[in-house]
Amino acid sequence: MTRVQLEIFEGPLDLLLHLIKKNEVNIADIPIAAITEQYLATLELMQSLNLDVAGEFLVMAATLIHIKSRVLLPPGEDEDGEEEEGDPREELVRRLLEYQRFKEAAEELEGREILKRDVFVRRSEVPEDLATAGFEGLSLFDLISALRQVLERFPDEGIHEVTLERISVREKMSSLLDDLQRRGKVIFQSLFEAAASRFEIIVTFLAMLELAKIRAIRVWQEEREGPIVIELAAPLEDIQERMAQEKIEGEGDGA
Amino acid sequence: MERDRLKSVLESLLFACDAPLAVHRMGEVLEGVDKKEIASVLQELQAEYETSGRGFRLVEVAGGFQMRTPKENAEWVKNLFRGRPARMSRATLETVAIIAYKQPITRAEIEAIRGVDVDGVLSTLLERRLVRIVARKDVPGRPFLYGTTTEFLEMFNLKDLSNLPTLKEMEEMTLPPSQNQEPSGEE
Amino acid sequence: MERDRLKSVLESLLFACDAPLAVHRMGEVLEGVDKKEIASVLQELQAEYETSGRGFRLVEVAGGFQMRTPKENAEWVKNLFRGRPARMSRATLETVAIIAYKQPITRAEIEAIRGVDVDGVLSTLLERRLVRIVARKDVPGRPFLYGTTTEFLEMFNLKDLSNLPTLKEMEEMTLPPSQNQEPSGEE
Repeated sequence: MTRVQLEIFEGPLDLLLHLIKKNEVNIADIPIAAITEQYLATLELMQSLNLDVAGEFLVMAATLIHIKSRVLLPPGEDEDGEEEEGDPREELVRRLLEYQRFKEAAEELEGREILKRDVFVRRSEVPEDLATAGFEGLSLFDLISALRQVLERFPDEGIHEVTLERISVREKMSSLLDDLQRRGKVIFQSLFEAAASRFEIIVTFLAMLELAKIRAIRVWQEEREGPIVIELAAPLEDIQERMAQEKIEGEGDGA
Repeated sequence: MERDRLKSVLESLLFACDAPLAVHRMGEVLEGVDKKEIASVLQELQAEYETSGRGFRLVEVAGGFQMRTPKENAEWVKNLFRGRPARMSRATLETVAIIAYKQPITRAEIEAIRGVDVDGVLSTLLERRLVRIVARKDVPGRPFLYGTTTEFLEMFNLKDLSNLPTLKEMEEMTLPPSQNQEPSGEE
Repeated sequence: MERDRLKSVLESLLFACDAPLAVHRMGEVLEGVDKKEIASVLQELQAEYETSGRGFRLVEVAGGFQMRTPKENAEWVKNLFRGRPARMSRATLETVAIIAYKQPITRAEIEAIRGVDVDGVLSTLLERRLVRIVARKDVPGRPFLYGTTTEFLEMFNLKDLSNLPTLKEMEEMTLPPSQNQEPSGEE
């Protein structure tokens, strides 16, 4: 079969595996020069066909060229003249083998009897008046997509909120820290008492999430139904340093 | 198509379809098969289920045929459903999501966000202990403020509230594939 | 309960329930009936459906038993539902395979294995409920950890996760040796 056909590659590793297979060579012993050349040629072909060549393909091209240059050097020396141990292809080989395992696992999964493709079940609804045992298991994803839908129904408010957050999450973080420094432990709910609007509640909430994320605060409950308590998790100076390094949610990425 | 094969296929169709299936629809699906033959196989199935005391019957109803459990097994089937959890309605899910993110929050505030009243939904949530009253708000009328419970955390597999996705994570997870080149270099 | 009666009732339960039904759940519904007897009736039904070429089979999947149409009738049932085959892209399959074998796993870890970003794929998987967020990883940034769901087991006809095909060892996977001229660093 000599049909000319450009396969859709799932990524640079997929393309490399394809080339290795086509050349009938061993993954563990890749002829790096030849494979690099074919890899680059394929990228060129993809580009000439106006296919979107993702950044990962270009990163891999650079990696291949680098490995090639090292393989060509006499053993025991790399371009900096430093002692370098092992085969320069080793890391790439490891990644290829790992990717190949999952590619094969995916193929095996696809070969199984797949629901709604090969086999079908009966759909049935539980009569509502009979269902009494609480709610069916839900995922976090269900929860947040529900919230997103609410926000989308109110586009104006959504935009407003986002703008506001960006302005003041960091400010709010600082004022929360001051508060905690002064008061020691604080009940979670009380953080919202002073909020003048629901926008401020969101900002406060986000600021708290940020602080928890950089481990500036500890959040816990003393008993199951008890209040949620918050306190500083580190000296204030350390936290301020961490904050200076941390990129804050939605800030400064120009998006 | 051989009769045995036809019987098996028809049985699959009747089984997979929860609504009554009209004979002409079966005819469409099995193009080329005579409707009379379909009807005769249906009769055969009907008799077979009846006499061999199967856990389902083939009933002619609402212009089509439908498999149903027999009346004498109704008690057990009801038992099965009785203990089963219900699917949370959209309204309930939205409301609990709003409470989770904006707690403590009053009913009026929830309604302002959802644009509809949440009376029934809120009492369901309180009943199922996913939401509780945490305080009263210091404004005229002193309305209740609602917040989520430990049961809420359990239900959504969260260690604590700080484990809720941030708005940004939420966007990443629910938006159609975007073109942003996120560095994938954590850990 | 007589065995014939038990058989009919169990068949009704299996027929009425769309999710896989665990033996212990059947035991609950049929209080007083020995689980061993339930299991033996299930085996009988399983064999019966198989040998008599019925339009459904009894399959052990996702921790329970479920009635499903046999593969050889897939074409016709698909016709009934008028197309829209639930095709999964390779990207989706690869990603769900990685999650299944390496769970709990973060998005960055999945991306490291696949070599490409999995943004859109992950939300598709979450939406189809094949994958869920199980926790957050205790590293900077506290990324989500993903795992597979019961729906995943159902979709791929797996009894449980230990039922996944064994992953090949990396050493077994090298392709046939070649006569390449490159300097070889190992063996």
